Amino acid sequence: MSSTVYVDRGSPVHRLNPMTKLVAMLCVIVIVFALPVWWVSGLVLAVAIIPVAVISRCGRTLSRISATILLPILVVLFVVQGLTFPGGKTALVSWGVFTVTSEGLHFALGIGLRLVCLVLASVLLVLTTHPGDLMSALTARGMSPKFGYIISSTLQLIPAFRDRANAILLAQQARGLSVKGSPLRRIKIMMPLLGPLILGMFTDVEDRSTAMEARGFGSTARRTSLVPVPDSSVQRVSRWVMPAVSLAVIVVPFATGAL
Amino acid sequence: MIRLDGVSYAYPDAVRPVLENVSLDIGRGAIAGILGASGAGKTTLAKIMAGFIPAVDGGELSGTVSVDGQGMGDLPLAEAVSRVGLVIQNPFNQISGARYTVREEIAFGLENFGVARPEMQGRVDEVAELLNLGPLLDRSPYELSGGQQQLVAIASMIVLRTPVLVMDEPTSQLDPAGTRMVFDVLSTLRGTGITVVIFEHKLELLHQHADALYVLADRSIVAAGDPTDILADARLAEWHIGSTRYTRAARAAQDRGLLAGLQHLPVSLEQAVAVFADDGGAR
Amino acid sequence: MPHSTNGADSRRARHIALVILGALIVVATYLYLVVWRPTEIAHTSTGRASLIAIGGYVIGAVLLAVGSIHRLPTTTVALIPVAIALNIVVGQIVSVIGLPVYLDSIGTVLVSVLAGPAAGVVTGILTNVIWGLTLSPIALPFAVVQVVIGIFAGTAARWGMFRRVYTAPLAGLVTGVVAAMVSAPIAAFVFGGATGGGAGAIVGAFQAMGQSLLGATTLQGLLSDPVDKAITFTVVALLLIALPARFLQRFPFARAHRVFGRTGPKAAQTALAREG
Amino acid sequence: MTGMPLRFEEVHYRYPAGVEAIRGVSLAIEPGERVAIVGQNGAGKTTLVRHLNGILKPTVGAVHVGDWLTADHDIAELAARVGYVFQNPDEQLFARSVQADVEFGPRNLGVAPEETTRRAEQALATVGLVEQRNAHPHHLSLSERKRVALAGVLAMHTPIVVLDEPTTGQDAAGIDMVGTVLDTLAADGRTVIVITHDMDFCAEHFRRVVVMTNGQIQADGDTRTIFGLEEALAEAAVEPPQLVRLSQRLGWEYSPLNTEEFVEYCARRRSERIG
Repeated sequence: MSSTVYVDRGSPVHRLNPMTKLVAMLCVIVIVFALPVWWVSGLVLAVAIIPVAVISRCGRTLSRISATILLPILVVLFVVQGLTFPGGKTALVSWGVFTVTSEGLHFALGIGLRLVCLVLASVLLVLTTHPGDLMSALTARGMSPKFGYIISSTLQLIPAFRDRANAILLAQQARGLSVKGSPLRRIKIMMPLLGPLILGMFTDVEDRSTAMEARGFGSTARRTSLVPVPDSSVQRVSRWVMPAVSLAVIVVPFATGAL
Repeated sequence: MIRLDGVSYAYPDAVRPVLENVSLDIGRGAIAGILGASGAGKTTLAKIMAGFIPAVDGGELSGTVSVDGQGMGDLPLAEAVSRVGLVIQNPFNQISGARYTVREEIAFGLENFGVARPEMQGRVDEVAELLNLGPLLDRSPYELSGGQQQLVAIASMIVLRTPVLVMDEPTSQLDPAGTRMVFDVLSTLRGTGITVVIFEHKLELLHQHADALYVLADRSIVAAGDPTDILADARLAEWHIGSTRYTRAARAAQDRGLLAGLQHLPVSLEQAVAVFADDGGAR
Repeated sequence: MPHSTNGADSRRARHIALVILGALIVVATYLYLVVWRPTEIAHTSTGRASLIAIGGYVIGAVLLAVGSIHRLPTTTVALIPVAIALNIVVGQIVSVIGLPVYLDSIGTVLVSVLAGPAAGVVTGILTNVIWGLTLSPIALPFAVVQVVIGIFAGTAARWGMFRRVYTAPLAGLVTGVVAAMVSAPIAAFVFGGATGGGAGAIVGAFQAMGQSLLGATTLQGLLSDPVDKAITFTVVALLLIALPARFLQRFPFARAHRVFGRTGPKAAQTALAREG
Repeated sequence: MTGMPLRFEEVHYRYPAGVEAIRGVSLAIEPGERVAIVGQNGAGKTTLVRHLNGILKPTVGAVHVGDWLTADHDIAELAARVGYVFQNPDEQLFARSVQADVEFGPRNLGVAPEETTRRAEQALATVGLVEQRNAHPHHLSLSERKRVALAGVLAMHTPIVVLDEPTTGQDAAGIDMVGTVLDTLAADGRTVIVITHDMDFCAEHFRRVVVMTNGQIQADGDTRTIFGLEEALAEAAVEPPQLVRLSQRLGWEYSPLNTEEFVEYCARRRSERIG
């Protein structure tokens, strides 16, 4: 029971080594940001992100999550930049003081498509990779086990913490605390809420650090891991090939003067 | 196996010590219960036994703690914890949260100590079989009941093969079903050679499972011995530990002059049946 | 001991070097983006500027965190997950109760005050990583902002600004100003100013008044961040004053820098009463 | 202050996640009654009593507190009628002193300052914590913190008091103290409802027991009768009190609920046997 969005569909994408997926995601992001042309983002979307999303069988969840994140941003982006972009000269439509410029919309399109790639690629990684596997893979590559511990442990703590915050809110309401009224009144109720939450947190931390030490968390031995992270030689090679190809894609247009 | 000699301890900045001149000696493979009222210093004593005091909390510790003849005072914490395992009160906080299945949770300590994978798999399977955790191995530790979580916590200590296991009120947050699960584990551990020290309030269950009882009161060990003798001790009330209803009933009956000639007060159901059946009962 | 003092020293030097390098990269990124003002922004695209913004900030923040985490003892490592959960859950409660602030860095400030800037840095960056893993990846580029909050809160605590309730909001104001400035290039170049409905409208208003995109996002940040951080710092100061001294004194940083003033005989008394 | 009648009418409750935790409960409790609710974890005890102060509203059916229907009132309003002591004191203690924490409830209810102070002092005297009134609640032991939380509810002077597992985490002295508090409340004529796993405590302080299994009431009645129902109790996974088990093993027809009753009956049997 954790608060991640991981969906286990058992697809080939799910079975990839987390590092492979991480490298692929970084390459996609670097390409769309380094080549600031809207159709590059469109191309990456069409040839890389969408096919992988289809193979992963997470397409529907991916669209739902990404739409929730992206829609508000895109709407604001197009409205604000369409109307107020500082470099806007060519008017498309005008109502009174409001003028939509084509430079503004073009600017919004460039940024908007990059954001779509950024969000889709990273949500896809999170949807298809169990955070535990990602942490094991990174720890195996030399990341401090403390990072892995903090991230995994937080992900599992959040639901419990939310439950406790609710329990405290109820306990104080049961003592007659009303959550209605002016903003000032509502700020005042933060203390009875946060006080027990943070005091409880301190007791927990004392316990949790004791329990961790008791299980050798402070040991300086080289960590081993019970569950091996899946990998293959094809993936090992591809983790070098992908960055190389990305680099070429970025550098070649400059070298040839195309950009 | 674990032995304390004249142990006194005060927390940093404290004006008075929490424990004074505590001595006890628990033999290999024994299950020892330690009784004490709320605030008697049970958690402090548990942490001293497990090497957390003074390593983590600081403060003044005098006297010696030794495990199998080896002094714990000279060992760094990471070394001390491989001799004495500690199970804390709240199973929820004992779960590391760093792992997503019970199997990996049990292996967490072994990973930290760098145990090789094949050996790790063998040890996890062995412990899972001992404590009957097989069906839970692939579930998330957070989906389990409190009692099951405490079993996982105990399993993840036993797997480290520490010769001594200290449990600090492991059932205080559990319902009767969970409590029974934990006490059943004690029976399982008997015969494995692990020495168990359990801090508990539940007198009837302690009587069933412990080989010896110690009473912690007034900052020291004030009584020690066979569970039947300790639980019949009239001073338990002064120490705010109380006694079983069987003992209370027998004492009240004695006061009424009903159980003339009774040598030993009953502390368990069986003993009480024997005592009262003789007197006013079925005969 | 298995490793010599020598080895420990060189490792320590490496961690300090990482922290310094990380900080330099963050500062250089900001200066490049603001002082040089890449010319392309005026035209049609912010692509490379945004790549530099994300890349510089993320790499800088990661180096800071990597250099910091090794110094943290287990007590602090155990504190960080709860602090991050606090950031996220309190951020959500506040929006449920309907308060006009975010308060989504209470945990970061709390950790920085108790355990120092290094712990604050780790808490800050990992908060945004976890936000990215659970709610929305657009939080990731902003990780550096939480890192700034961690460093400033920890430094303010070291200077004794959490001993009194009225000095904490001052530290919060300053932190808020810096946070607003650091986050502005991200909001401008990566998001085109569109980080949220209300904020986006304000950015639009500033642009309409003739500000550049970066100018508009900076001004927008200056409107909201200092107030929010001043409130956050005040809430943390109030909470810490209400906490028993024994909890606070458990943290070596808080003890060493007398973050809460002197520990008197009163603290000793209470420590005793608890253990009784 | 006197108690207030309580009534559950065919209550069902389904959690948003879909679990039906209460499945048709009807229960009436008279003013001034003392009722223990027992049963396994997950039987629905806490879910049931959380309907009394409006934390939960029935999915089907109705809950009456005096002349109020809980569906029409929010938690903060119902707090004036139903005091609720949560199982974990650390979910409610927040003030810097014990006294201030105990005063929190009455102040929320709009009680005048002097009266609030008077009530807080009285409540602290009832739970035996007068000396600790200026201490920080978190400097106290768990047993004492539970008593602070209890005092906080006592000071609200509600006609109905609900306690969720007041004896867990308490040592023998703490359990005795909770027993004394229950006696005081009863002497005041207040209605008291307690959830407990401690059957010995239950036998000694309650005259009515409600046994729950699977979201339903398995048995409800006079304590002695209930603890005599061996099968129903086994089904609810409730182990009878020590003295009742002893009397059953001795083959007595009678179930003594406390030491006095046990010794009294013992003496009577003996005199009958001799006589």
